[in-house]
Amino acid sequence: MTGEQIVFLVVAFVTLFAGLMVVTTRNLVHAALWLVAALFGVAVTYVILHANFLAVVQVVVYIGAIAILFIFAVMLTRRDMRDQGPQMNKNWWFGAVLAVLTFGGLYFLLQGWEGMTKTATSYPVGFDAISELGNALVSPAGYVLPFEVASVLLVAALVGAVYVAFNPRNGNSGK
Amino acid sequence: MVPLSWYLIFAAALFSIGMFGVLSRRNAVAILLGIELMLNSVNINLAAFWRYGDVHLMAGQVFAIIVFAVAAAEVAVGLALVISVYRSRRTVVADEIDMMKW
Amino acid sequence: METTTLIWLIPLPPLLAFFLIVLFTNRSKALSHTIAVGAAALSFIGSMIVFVRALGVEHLGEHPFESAINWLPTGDTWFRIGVLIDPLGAAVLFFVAITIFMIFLYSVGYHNYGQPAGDHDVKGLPPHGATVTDEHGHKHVVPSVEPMYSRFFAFLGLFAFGMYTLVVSDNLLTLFVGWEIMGLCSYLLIGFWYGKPSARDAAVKAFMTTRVGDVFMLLGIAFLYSATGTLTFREIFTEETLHALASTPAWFGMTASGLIALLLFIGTVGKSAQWPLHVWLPDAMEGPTPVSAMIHAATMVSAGVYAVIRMFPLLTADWNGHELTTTMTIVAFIGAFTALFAATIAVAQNDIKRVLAYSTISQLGYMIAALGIGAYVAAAFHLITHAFFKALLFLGSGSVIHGMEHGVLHTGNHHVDPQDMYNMGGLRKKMPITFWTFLIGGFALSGFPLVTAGFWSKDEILADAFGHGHLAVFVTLAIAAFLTAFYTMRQITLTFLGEPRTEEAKHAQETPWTMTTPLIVLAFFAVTYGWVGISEHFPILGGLVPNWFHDFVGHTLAEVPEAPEFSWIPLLTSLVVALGGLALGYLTYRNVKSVSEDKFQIPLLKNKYYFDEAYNFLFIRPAYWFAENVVYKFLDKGVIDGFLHAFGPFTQGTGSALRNYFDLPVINRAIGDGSAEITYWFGGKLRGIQTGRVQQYLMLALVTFIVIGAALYFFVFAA
Amino acid sequence: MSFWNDPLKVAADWLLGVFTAWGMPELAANILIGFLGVLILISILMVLDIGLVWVERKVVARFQDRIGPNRLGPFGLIQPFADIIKLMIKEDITPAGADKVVYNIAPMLSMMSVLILWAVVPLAPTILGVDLNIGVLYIIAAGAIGTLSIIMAGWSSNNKYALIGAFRQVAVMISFEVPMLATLLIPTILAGSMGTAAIVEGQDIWYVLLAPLGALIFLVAAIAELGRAPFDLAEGESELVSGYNIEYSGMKFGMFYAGELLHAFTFGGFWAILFFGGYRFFGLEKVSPFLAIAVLLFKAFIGYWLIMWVRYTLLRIRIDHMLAFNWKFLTPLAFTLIMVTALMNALLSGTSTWLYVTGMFLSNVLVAWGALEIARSYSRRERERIEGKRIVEAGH
Repeated sequence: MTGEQIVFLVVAFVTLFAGLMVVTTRNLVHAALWLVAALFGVAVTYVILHANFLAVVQVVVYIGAIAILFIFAVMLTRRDMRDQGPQMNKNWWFGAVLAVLTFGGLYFLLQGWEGMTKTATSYPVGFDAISELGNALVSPAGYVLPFEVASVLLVAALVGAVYVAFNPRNGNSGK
Repeated sequence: MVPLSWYLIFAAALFSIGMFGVLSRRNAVAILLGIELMLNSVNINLAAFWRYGDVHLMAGQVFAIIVFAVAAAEVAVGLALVISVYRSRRTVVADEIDMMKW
Repeated sequence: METTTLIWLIPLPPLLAFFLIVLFTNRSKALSHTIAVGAAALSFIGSMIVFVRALGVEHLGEHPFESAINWLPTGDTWFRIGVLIDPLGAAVLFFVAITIFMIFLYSVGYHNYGQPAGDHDVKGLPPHGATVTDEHGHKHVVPSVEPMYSRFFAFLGLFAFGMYTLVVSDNLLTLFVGWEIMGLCSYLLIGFWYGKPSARDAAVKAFMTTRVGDVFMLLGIAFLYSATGTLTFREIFTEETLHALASTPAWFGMTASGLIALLLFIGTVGKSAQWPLHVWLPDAMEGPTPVSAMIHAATMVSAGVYAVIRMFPLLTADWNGHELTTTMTIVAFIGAFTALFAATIAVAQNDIKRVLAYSTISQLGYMIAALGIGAYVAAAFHLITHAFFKALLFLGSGSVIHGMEHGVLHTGNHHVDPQDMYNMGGLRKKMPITFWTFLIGGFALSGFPLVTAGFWSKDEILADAFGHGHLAVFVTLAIAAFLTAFYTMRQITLTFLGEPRTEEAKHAQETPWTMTTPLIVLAFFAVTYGWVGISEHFPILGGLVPNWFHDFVGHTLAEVPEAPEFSWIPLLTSLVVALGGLALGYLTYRNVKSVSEDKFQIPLLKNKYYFDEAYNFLFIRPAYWFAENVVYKFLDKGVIDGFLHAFGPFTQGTGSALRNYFDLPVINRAIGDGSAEITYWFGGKLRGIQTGRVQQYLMLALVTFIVIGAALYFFVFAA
Repeated sequence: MSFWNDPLKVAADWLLGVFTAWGMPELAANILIGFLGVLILISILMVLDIGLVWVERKVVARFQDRIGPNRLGPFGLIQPFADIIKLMIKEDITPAGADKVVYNIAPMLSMMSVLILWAVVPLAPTILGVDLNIGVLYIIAAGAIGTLSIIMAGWSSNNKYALIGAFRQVAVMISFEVPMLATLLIPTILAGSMGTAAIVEGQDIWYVLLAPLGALIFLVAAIAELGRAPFDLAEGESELVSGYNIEYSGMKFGMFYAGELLHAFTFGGFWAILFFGGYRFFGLEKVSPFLAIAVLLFKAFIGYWLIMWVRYTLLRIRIDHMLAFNWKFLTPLAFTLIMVTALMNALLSGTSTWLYVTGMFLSNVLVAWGALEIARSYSRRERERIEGKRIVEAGH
């Protein structure tokens, strides 16, 4: 077992454990913080995969913005700061069964695939993945259209979110 | 070297965990947390396929980035909806938000 | 920046200005003209950079700036569009950029920017003036700002875009696109004061007349494309293609190349207002003066000639160098005839702008005639010098009119036509800058020897005609040149010299700097541009300055055309006709006080050989008759309406039967209500699973997905 | 290659020799050396941090027309050590009702978010932790962790002042991250790389000359990111007592405090690296790496001093003003500036240096002037609206 495998296993188990805590812990702020841990684990996975840019963007976008938004939302939607009542709905056991079934099904499907045991070729020395990625994102021969569509989606989401969450009763825009 | 299967199984497991969260949590915010886990597992797959295929083809990373954008949009709109619902209904329990059933 | 990139960018600023003004800034006059003039300046700077770079390239003819992109997939190849600047393109770009920029600048002053809004000005009519009260309580009438100021600049921007597109394009299709954009703008701009019926009619006339030419041109393009499979100039003008075209026979005893060239030339006849499609140009003077200058002097009509020069290799593909081909004969005839014909009309016109309009037609005829006899460098040279001095003359006449309008406002007598030359006189003292620049322009137009640009270009055409033995053309053109000098001097004498004939002329005033600056700049070029094309064989002066223009533009073609041997006859002819015409004009009109004393008010000339009336009788009246009697009364009222009237009752009967015996019982009861009841029943049974709980839906969806997926996997893929 | 030219390499080689001679496998030895390097860097930083306490106190005293610490040691130099000892022996309180784990992790994260920044600081041409090809994004990522630490601290303290302070601070930090990221892209565009080392190497002309406005926006965003005056409403003593760290005492508070000081200094350093040529100073860096470090530290101190100057001179700004300032002014300005910079860079590349520098500088000035004009006309309208309202009110 090489060092990389050990690192991967440690990261994977930490991430999965954090993921489990996200969906099971009673305290929602803790759940959000566990989510941060899980997302950080994923970021480390990206580093192992040599996708440095993705790793940093993962930290910036997910941890720096999305997780913080979650914590804000959790705090804004609780009248007092304690969690009461059950955190699982009454069908949770069925959800668990379905999740296990999904995992089993995916595992089963993957097993039959010949690309499964593939190992990566060594990472090319001096390969500048970031310039490649930048070019791919904005060159007409690459993915400029999906990229632009994604940016339009972001703007739409931004406007929509502001509109939906804006409370006209105590908003200060009433001129 | 880590074989591709490890990544795929890791992602599948994370996906299932996220799905369990989506299916079972009562709190709408927690459901969104589960969705984030599922999206992340997809991204792991995308990055892994990029690395294990031809690294000069950037489709995997490009789409991982687009998933980031979609996730950000989804969280923004989702949380705005949750807050908006909370404001009018004083609850964020998904089961109690069932006004529109009939 | 890459030169080719720059060329791609040149047409864009005016287009951008058009959209910006139309969409955003049309409420702000200052913003609109800033954007428009700024855009013109950007294009101007870009063009100058390209021009200077073009000068620095050795053998630009063989290695022009060109760049093309795939545009339209046509089966297994692409239709490519692109830009091309070769020596001809560079020279044309040079004068187009300067004149367009000057006209933009001039329009600011012409439309009275900075003046108050008029008292009762309405959109669609020229401004009437505004009453202001000064600090002493006196009321004055001053010029008022154009009510549709922004709109004018938007149109100008679109027009400039069309012209630049035409100049830089490397293929006939984008050239035609620019051509048609200009046609549209010409329509919009001539009809700019759409409140005036005459302007509306003129706009429609211009549009329809040029359309006749354009249809033929499009035919020519289609023929060319089907014959060669390409519209790119440099692909057409290869030896093989031209040879193939020249040796393919077509109809009327012409070769394919000749026929194509002829069809394309008809487009030019429309655009450059050659006989017999010349009738729209004088009427187009209904538009504001910058438009007249822009369309009818500097750019659009030049575009027609430019297109013929571009297509020159095609025109001469089957020419052996001596005997003119059918097409060339037609071209030469139309050109020479138009030159003479329009010049005679110009002699009898009293409207300052109309004289210039006919003069333009005449000068364009010069160029066309030169092309017809194969002297394309001379044609290009005259095209450019003419653009400079004619733009100068038009802008000068606009300045005169503007000054006269000032006088009209002063006296308040609105019955005085500020464009009638017999209302002017003695303006040289009131408007010195306008006078001197107009004088320069007029002398250049007349071909005043040695100093003016017009002399050199005109002389070259005459020399070519004489040197190659086309005596008929030579004589016609010489007479036309004489008439040109004559009516030019008539115009100058009537307008500027002598004493003021009316009260209004006494109160005319010099125009603002935005109008005079372009005049001065253009006057500079009207004089100096001729010096770049002095023939080496010219006595004394020849060789002092290298004949740069001939070298530069001549290299557009593979084989540089030979300049004709020097001969005294054409030189003396042009000296005599120019000076003689000028002198005669001055002497004849020196003491003319009113219209009645004018000896050349011959009805035939005054009424432009009755061409408008003839066309009216030949085409317009029959068209009206056909529309009224055949289409309206017979087809519409009789056939179509009769059919409809019969059809109505029949349909009604069928419909009512269908309704009573089919629709109500079968469709409504059985199918309509029945399906609703079934759906309702099912809905009642199924509403139980509709809990409104998202997660239960999701679970159900997943269960379904897993079941179907598993079933598919095991029974379909695995089996 | 001598110790004076490339000290890091020489030391590492020497240590590797020693360790392998002890019978250690090479991989383990390399990892150990890496850890040692990090340890040494952090130790030096912590010592520097202690010095910063003294600097800060001295400088604030000067700004407030006092003398500052002057009893312990020459110029009061021993004073910070006394402070540290005091913090260490203080009782370490964890409030009842606090979320213990989160409460204890928060200060560590806060300190960590600052320290990991130094991994990408190019101290000298040869001395650089990691030459990440995404260096400038890494700065933002580290800032994200800082944000997290603050909200963790504020929430886990179970104190409403702390929570409100944390909310404010986090709102400010994630807002000002946007213009900061935008201005970070300007050196990226100019250098053609996101790596900090490449950005320093690219600065034959200091980028502050090419993008003065970018440097200014970066400084403003950095101060907001730090939560220092005039953007220190998260601690606003008069309203919130002390903000998110109100419940912390002893060394945990010390970590927040030290983290903040070091953060300010670090941003001074990044300002120098991104816009003032980093360790470069007329070829001095080529003489010796130690001189290069000295140059960088000197520049960082200038940036730090500027941040202090601002802090002790300006008044606190209200939160909504501040967010409005960010979203309505700074962010659009930063984005405009990126576009203008990219455009000018593309247009002017390949022209002479003088033209390039002048063009870039003038375009920046033009953008700044335009922005100020827009802001001025907006504020004039606003003022007229309010004054008009007052007049109407007075009429009644």
